[in-house]
Amino acid sequence: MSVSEILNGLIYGDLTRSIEVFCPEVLLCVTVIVLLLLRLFSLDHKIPPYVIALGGSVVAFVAVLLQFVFFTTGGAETNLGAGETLFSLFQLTEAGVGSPGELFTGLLMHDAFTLFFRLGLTFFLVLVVALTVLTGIPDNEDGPDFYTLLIGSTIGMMVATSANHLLMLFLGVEMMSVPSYVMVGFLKGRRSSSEAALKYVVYGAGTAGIMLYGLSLIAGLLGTAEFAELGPRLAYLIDGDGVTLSNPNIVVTLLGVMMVLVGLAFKLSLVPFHFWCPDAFEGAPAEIGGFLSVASKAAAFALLVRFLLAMTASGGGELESLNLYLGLALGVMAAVTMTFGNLAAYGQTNVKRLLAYSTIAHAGYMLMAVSAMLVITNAAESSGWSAAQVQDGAARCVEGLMYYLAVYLFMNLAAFAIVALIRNETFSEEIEDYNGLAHHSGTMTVLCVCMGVAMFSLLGMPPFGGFFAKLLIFASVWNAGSIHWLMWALVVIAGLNTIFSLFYYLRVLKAMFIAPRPEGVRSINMSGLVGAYVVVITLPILLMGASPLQNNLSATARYVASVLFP
Amino acid sequence: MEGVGINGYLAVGAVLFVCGVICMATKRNGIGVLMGVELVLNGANVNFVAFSKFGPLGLDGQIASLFVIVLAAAEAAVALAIVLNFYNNHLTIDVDRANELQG
Amino acid sequence: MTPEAYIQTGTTLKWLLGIAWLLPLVGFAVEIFGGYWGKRFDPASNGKKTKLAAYMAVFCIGTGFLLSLSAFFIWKGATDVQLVTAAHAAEHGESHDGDHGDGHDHHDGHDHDEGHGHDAESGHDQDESHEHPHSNETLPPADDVRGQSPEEAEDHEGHGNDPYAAAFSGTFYELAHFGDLRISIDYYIDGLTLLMFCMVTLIATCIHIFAIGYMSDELTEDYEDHFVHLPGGKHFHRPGRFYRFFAFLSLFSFSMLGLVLAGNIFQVFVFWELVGVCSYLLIGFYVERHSASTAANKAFIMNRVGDFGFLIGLMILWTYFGTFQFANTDPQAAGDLGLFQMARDSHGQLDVVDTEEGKIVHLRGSPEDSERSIPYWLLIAAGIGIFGGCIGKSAQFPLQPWLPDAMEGPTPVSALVHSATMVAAGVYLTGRFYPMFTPEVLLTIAYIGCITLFIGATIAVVATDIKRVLAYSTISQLGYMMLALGVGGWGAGLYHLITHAFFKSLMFLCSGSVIHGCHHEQEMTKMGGLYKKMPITCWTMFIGVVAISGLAIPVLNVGLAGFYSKDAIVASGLAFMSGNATHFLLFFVPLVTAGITAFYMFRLWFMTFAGPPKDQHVYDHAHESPSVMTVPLIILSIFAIGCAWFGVLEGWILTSEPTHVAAGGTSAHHVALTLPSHDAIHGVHHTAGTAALFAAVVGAALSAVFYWKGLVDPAVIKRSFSGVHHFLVEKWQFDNLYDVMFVRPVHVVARWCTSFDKNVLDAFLHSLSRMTVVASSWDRKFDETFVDGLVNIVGTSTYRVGRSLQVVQTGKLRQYIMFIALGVLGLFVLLFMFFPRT
Amino acid sequence: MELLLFTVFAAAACGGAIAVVLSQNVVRMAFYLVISLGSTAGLFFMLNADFVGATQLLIYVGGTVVLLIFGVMLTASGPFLTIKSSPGDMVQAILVGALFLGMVVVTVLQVDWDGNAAKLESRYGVSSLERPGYNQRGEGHTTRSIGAALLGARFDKDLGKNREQPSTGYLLPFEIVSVHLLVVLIGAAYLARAKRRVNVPSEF
Repeated sequence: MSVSEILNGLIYGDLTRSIEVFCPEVLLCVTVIVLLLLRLFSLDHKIPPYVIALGGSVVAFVAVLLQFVFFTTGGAETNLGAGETLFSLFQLTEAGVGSPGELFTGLLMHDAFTLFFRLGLTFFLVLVVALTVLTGIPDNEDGPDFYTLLIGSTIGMMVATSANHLLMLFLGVEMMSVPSYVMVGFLKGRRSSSEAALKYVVYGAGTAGIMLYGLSLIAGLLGTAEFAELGPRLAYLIDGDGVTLSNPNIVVTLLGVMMVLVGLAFKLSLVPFHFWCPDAFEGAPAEIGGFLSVASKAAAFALLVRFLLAMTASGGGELESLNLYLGLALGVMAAVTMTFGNLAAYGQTNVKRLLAYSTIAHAGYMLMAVSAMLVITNAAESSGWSAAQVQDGAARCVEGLMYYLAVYLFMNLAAFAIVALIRNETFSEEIEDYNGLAHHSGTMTVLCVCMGVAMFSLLGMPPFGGFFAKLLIFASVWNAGSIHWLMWALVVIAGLNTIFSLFYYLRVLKAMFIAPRPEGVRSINMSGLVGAYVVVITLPILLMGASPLQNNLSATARYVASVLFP
Repeated sequence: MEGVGINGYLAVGAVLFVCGVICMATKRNGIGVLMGVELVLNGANVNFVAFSKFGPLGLDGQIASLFVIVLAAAEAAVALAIVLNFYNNHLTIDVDRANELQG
Repeated sequence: MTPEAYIQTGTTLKWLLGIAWLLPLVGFAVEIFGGYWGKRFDPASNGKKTKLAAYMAVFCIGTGFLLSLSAFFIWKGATDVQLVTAAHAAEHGESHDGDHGDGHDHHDGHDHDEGHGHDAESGHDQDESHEHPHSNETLPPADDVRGQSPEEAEDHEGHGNDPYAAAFSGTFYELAHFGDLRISIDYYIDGLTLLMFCMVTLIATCIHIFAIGYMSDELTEDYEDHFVHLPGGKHFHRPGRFYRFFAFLSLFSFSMLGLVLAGNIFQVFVFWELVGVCSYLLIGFYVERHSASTAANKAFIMNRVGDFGFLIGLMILWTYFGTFQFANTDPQAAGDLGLFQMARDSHGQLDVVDTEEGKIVHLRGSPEDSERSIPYWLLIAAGIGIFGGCIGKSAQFPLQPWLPDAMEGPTPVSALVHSATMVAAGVYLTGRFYPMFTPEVLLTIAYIGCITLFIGATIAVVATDIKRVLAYSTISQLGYMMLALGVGGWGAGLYHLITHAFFKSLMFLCSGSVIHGCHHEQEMTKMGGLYKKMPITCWTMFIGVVAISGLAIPVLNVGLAGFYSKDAIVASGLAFMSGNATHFLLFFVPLVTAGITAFYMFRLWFMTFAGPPKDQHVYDHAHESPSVMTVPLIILSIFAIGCAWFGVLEGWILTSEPTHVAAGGTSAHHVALTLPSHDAIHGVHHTAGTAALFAAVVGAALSAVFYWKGLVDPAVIKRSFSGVHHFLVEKWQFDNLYDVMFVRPVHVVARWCTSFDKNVLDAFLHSLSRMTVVASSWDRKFDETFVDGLVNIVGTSTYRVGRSLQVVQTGKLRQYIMFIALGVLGLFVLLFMFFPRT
Repeated sequence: MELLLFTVFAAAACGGAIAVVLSQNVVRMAFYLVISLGSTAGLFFMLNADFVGATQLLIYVGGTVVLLIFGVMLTASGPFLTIKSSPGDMVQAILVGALFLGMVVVTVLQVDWDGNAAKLESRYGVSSLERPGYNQRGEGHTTRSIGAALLGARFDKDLGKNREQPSTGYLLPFEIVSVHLLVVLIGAAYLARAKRRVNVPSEF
């Protein structure tokens, strides 16, 4: 290639397409800058910062939504009257958004998997911004700072979910972590908040360092940092030597992968890398807890899936036992994580801390899907699964994970949002102060009922979305059991855990609904808007049990499978 | 050119890395902990640059280390701000005093 | 019936039952809102709340009953079913040319294909399919799959595991597709469904009406709960929960009807859980009472244990069958077979093949993948898994202890949920899912039922709480039903389900009336002589007691409802025993228990109503209940008397019987088993009936001797068999057993887990630091002996030990970081240990 | 000569790092850190990574460490200058550290890196740094290539090669890191500054 060829290819080919796809992130960056400019010119007293933040995130959400619609329908969306206009407004083209593939010369990946996560993240951003408007956690003065951090972190997550390069993996993790350290310490005048931030930042920095070292080993061993190259090169490198510990290349790969997993396990708060989680959640405002527990976990899961598949997808049978053992290791980790999370949640008196342990447990459930996925991709030769079965089984795992995350988004956000809203009224997050809240009339009752729905869904009760999510994951893991019995054991452990988790969720509900209202507590009146918001984020939990959304998810998962598991 | 092979550099990187981890785990002074972070990242950076010369990683390794330096700076800035905030609230820099949240 | 008529009938039934099903849900919603906000709109009621909620609930469920009844008649008219009782079938089987329509309303005179070689089968053949020309045209794929000539296929249209015209299935609303898995709200309507609908709605209506009276003291803003003692000798005060009660009751009705109407096993599971939740809420209705909330938890947890088996069954079914639907009868969707149709062929036989990997069962399916199969042992596992759910729900051994505790709920709840409907749902599901059960599973069911019925009856003999006696009796009777299903008496089991529902709910309501009349006194030892005070209750109760005891006029063989159904069960047991001599217990235990049943039921009646009053205080305050409570008693007692007369009920039930049951059969897969055919059962019917009647009479007579005439003092017997008595009073030690087996280990594990961090991790660090401190202080000691002398050293070193320990314990953040390093190391070591080395 | 230089720099880098760990005085720690990081920069120069080495000196030694020293100055009032870790902790940490180091070193040094590199290069092409042509050492070493790569063009890899897709350029991280820095600095500034107004806002 000549210089002009290179430059032409970059500017007219790659860059045009990339920016078209990257548009939502760019819009979010613009929102950040507008927020800061506003304060620079002292306009923030006239226009509240949340207006800008809300507007920017809604526009970004719409942009991703259009991309999603365009992508899934191939641009043939004509039912929506304004569809074509909107498509042309965002200049979506078949060659750009319409076709999956790499962006920015291979740094990012654009496909349905990524789009799904970006869609979820931007939607979640909108919901969180709306929540902060209702709870008023950043006042007008701190608004630009807060929303800058929130949006900055979201940009990082979106980059992370589309990462297709080891450097972008690290960059994405850093970009989503560092602003969240500040957000955890956002109530800067409070001791617990600053302590939580300190623990979070030191822990995060430590794991980031270890992850980076692992990345350097992998990149150095394989001589590349592109995801697409990792698996084939590894397979080429061990070429016939077999995946055993007598091969130093395998040992160093394992060390590298494990170190990267440490970094991701930190984000996912998997045992034994969960220590920060309860402390940080207790010290942070509940809104931030909700944001971190959902968004950063979703992004980290997307990264985990991508990274592991990149490491282990060889195209041949070389890396199968690597897959199997990594899958089993993750399975054990999942079992330990959910058991620990559920058991440790028992003795908690603080609702946020309880929910923190609950998120640890849920990370364990979701990790099961990843583990089963790895085990299944191993299956082709050793256990007589046909290629189609492998693809289908792995797709079910991914589908389960995606569905779980979609439901988890709403149920966890609902739980944290209600904690935050109640805190605004009662100034407490202790369970005992929740006694008899349901006996207040009006909005508070609505809040309590919604909390009930969220908790039952977290618990996995049948009519709610949480049940279907669990069912999908359990079924896919069960499916993997015919390859290795450990997966069956995993389902059993997960089932037992579901029973364990019954009690501590019900404890909160018991306080709310059954315990009598203490004497002399003033009646609480909240605005109807609060109730409406909570109902809006609770309704999807119910809908997730019965909506055509699953079809879309199925199709996405199937598509992802066809790309990720050829 | 017979001199130093890649292993020497990797050993230096490993020492820096482990010293960083130990530093983070032992220092009671918050700033000392942050210094540990810098050492850890630096150890990884030595690896990247060494691989860039001796392996097929090429320029990508060097560029990765550049980004790491920048990200480390950003992280250090935030961490320092948090440590100072901790100092303002607790009037000490001793991380052992961060023991109110537990259980 | 033409295809058009079929579709039309199906649609009519669907909407009738659908509305009957959804009405209580509407009622629930309205009542919930009415409960929270209703009182604001009624200022004139000076502290008393209105009974509006109750009327609403009664209206909903009553309308449901009328709708179900009309649906039943529409179904009967449209499908033109041929009623054949077991007796007639057998007659037919013997004579080979009986006109099996005689004596019944639908004598259609069809040709019954006598010479076909399936005599007993054709005897109960619903045979309406003969006039369905559409079956050939609209179901061609199904015919292909059957691989038989069209005539033959047509012959077997009318069976429970084939699309047949007496059943209607379809979809209300499709919820979602998860990959292959289709989750939808289906319906499956056949004779059994309709009978269950009528039974449930009728009983529920009666109980709703009864509850208006029973729960009337909840109609206040300030209800004092005498069973909750607060410190300071006061009682607990709370607002009355009249609305909440009826809301829960409506929700329960909705869930129960949904369970019955469900067209796929997954939907059954969902409603299964919903009735479980309702049961939980209703048992814990007096939540402030410690016993009530504990009982609710116990019920819930024990049910979850069973449901886990259910879930495993579901997963197996989904994996191998790819569908949850029971059976597909929709002519337009032919080819999409349901579970039953896939598992069994048109003769109702499993296609078991021996292969190298063990036995497998070939499944029928769409023609292009006719190779589908399921390992035989997995089919057994699925069956036992599903039955596990039934064990939990129907309080079968070993999960029975929750049901007596569930009596903590208000009595109407016990009558509706914990005797007539919800607990019977397990039996219903076992019956509904019958085609999927292999003989091994059936044997399990039979033995579980056998053990249960004996345990329940023996404990009931010593129980003194009136409701608990009834609860144990319920357990025992449910055991009867399970036993009947297990030994191949499909009709007998479900027959008993219906009759039992009537007389057991009747007796519960009577006991409720007694309790209400005696101001919440439940101990029978404090009652006696109440027949003067509450005559209606007394005599309706007597009807119930006679019905459950199975007494009858010996020669005429005319008795109350329980007589017929229990006879049928004992006959099934006898017939089964004659085929499988090793399983003789399955006949003798129920026979003996029939006597025990009569004994404890009459004991209950005598202790409560007959004899002199034992507690004058209670007696003085006792009064007959208002008519809103006695009228339901009378209605139910009419059904308890007559619902089984003329064999009509049994005939209707048998219209839904799966094909393979009637002919009986022998199987020798893992256990060799001969299931009795209809004529085999009928052949021993008379013997068994006589024996059972004899047992019952003996039991009743003994009871009269003990408790009425007082000829023998029960206390003497109690003393002389104190060991046995204690064992029975302690409910066969089940609670203690579970305590030792599960509760305590869980406590131990939980304690261990919570203290893991403290005792293991910290101890590890302690010892580590102690070691190092010892080393360093030794070094220092060596150094300082030269400088300062020994005295100083002791002080400083102890100080240092304490200080470094303290540092280890408080250094949380640094410990965290240390755990990262340790975690990486540990994971690496683990990988090294488990990864293949060569 | 190279060996000598390497020995000096490596010893300084490792010794500095170890000294950071062992030192109890935070000011001295900062000094040792500068030595360690500076020597690392020297190692980078020896690895022909002149631009990275310069960046290391400018940003790391000149920026980050100065930032840390500011932190030391702001907090190091008397008693906090030396907060000693207990010997028990140190021994324990050194034990764990030795294990960790052993794990990493044994794993990493076992690998036949040169053999791997040769194997990979035989299939995926020669490392660009060693390739004669555009990017010879005489031509300002790596700076020009890095500059182009940060704008997305990989002349060092693509020039004269027949590729369908351009090789990975780093335009996106280059730009997005700027956004990241902006966000992070806003956050740091937020934490560091005092509240401007007195009226107690909704802390809860």
